[in-house]
Amino acid sequence: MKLYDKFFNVAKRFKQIFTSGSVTNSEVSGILTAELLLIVSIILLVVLIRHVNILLCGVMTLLVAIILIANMPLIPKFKVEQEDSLNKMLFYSIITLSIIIIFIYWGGNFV
Amino acid sequence: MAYTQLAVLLTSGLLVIIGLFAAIFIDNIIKKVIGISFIEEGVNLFIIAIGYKTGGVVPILIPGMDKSWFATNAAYPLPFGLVLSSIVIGASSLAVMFAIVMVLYKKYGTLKTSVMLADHSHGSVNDE
Amino acid sequence: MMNEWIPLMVVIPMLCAVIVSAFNKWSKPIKILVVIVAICIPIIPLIAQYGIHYFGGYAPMIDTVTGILYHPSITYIFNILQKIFIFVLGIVTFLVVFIYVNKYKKASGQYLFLIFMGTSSATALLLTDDIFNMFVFFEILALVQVGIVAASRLEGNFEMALRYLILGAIGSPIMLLGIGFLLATTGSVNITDIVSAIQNATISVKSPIFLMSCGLIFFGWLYASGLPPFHTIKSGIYSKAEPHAAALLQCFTVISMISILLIMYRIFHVVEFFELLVVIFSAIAMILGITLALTQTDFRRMIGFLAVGELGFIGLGIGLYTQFAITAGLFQALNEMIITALLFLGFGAIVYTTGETDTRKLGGLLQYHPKVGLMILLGGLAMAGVPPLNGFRSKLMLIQASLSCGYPELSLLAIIVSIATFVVFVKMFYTIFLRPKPKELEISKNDLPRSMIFAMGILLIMIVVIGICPNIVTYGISQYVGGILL
Amino acid sequence: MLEFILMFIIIVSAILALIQSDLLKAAILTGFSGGAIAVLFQILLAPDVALTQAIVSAAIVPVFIALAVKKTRRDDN
Repeated sequence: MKLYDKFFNVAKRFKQIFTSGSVTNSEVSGILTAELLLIVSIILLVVLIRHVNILLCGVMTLLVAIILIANMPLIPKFKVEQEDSLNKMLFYSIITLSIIIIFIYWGGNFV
Repeated sequence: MAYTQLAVLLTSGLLVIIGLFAAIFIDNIIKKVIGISFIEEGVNLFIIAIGYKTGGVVPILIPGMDKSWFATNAAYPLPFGLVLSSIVIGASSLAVMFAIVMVLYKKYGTLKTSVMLADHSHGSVNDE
Repeated sequence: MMNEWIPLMVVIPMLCAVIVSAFNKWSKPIKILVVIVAICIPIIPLIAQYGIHYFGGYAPMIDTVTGILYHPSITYIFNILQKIFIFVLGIVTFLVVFIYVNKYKKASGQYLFLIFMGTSSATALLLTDDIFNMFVFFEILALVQVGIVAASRLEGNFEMALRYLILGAIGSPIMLLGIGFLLATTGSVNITDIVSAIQNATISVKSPIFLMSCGLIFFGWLYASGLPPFHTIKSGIYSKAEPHAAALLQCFTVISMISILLIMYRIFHVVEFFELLVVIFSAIAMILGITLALTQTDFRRMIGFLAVGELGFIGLGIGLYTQFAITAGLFQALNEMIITALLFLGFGAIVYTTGETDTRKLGGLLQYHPKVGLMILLGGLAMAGVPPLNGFRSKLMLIQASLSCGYPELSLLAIIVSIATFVVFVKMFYTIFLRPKPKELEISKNDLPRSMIFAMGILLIMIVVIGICPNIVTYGISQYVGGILL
Repeated sequence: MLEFILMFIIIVSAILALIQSDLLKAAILTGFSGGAIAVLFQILLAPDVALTQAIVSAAIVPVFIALAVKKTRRDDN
């Protein structure tokens, strides 16, 4: 029952952090859907690794699934990173720039 | 003076890096904008350096010049045209930025980015 | 042969913008002029012939030594893809201008200047075959978007505009740096010349400078199209613009996304992993956009994130790089422009009547505005991909394309994200229209302007017509893709 | 030799502008950097760009900054 409780704590945690009013049914359903969608879609993205190596894909999928489910109320943690603050946006954009450059530079040279 | 082009390229790279550093790590919004102007200037300098030719001449054809000599010795003029429009665009976006900064200063009374441009959405919900 | 209609598509809105801002005082003549020009904008691409325009009349010339064709002037290419997209952009511009003129007694010349300047530069982005020209209009478009956001009188609009401007002031010099690298390797800014230089192997595909320019221009494209990491700011500027302007802003975003992406494809598809990069970023945009849309309480922000998520579908289709997949992606882009414009206008009507954007404080609006409710419902169903509306057609094509490319994961992802879109939409519709009206909610203005209903009706007709016979669009796009890109 | 001195001025005044606590001084130093770039453009065989750069970067941009500083505050916090 621990996992089940964890799952339904998502909405409670979300409410504590972000809102002050009462939490309605539709909001809870939205947050739960978001949680499930995030887990499922990230795992689906990881499955794309099978085009590189099937064994690696299996290991990675299991690993990512375990990590995601163990940290279950993902949405509060996730939403803190997606704020409207300029500093966070700048940080992520520069990180992305460096990842792209590294990826294309090395990837283009070594294949 | 064969190292001129290389040195200019290095300078432009340094300017871009200084500007990026300022834009990311300095909290004061006006200095952030100054840093952004350095990025733009660095990129302009880089593009001008592409067109440079060691020992070349200015790409303006003066009457009486030998055309084939001119074609081999003149600098490449296309980047110069690009930089002209790029300078003007950069200056205009800088002007817009300062205008908005002045408006926002009236509202917040500070130039700190971490106050001015932080996420205000939760605060407004709690205040109501 | 020269084709004089092609520059007119860019020049007419730009000229109108300048005139309108110069003669700001005379409100009435400006309104008439603006409506006439707005009617002209969608008509010109319909009557213009396909062709190429060389500015200044400098036709391409052949180098007698090497035998390579050079384009000395800025070149605009007008083909069926450009025709379709400029037409739809023109329709949306017309509707937005029409709503604006009806809504406000005194027309603001500066605001209309921004709208027309944006339309003009989006058109130029579609037409241009010159990478620096693309950059200039991309910058103008960014400034125009900032101006439109700053001109709205919503709470927090200046903060959002400044954030967008600062991020843009980092993104666009980086893109210019990429263009500079490309110029350094090829010595040209004309895309056709660059592509032929790559095909003739005069520049090495694996040279670090070329790869670097690919990465830098890709980053600029991410900024222009609002894919991650720029998804929060993009949805932010949608939510801080006035609703009818937001409808236009998302059109600009979609157009700059597809036009820059097609240009990048023509140049960089030889780079390893380029397609993979596009697909990965699109998939992340889909996931993040829909996930964040599910957790929002402000419905404008919700639509903003939904629009970003839909952008991911476009990138997914184009990233798979087969003729069918690119057709599907471009078709999805067209549908998204229409559907999201409808949704923004519809929710603009709700803001107009209630002055409230928080879904927790809304409810029971169906009995007050059944027409708006019905149109929003149909628009949302189209966005989620319900047959026979147009979103269904393009999403079906996308799923088929990813299956036939050997990526069933991506088609699964597309289906799941479509379902989540449907959930967002049902949730929003329930909280705004169906559940009992909260006592505190006041409906201040009960009569909606006719122009809003009219605009939504026209967009709805387009949705249904494209949904019933998609061939009018897809056939032409497929021909274009087969002829130009592959 | 002049170009190397100019490059040195560009970099040093850019760094100095960013570590200045008085924003008005920062504006002047930005103008220094922009003017040096303009002269460098002249050396790099682009006289037309140098003219534009001299006007925009050495005069207009510092004036913008100074105006913004005058309307807001002069110290760095």
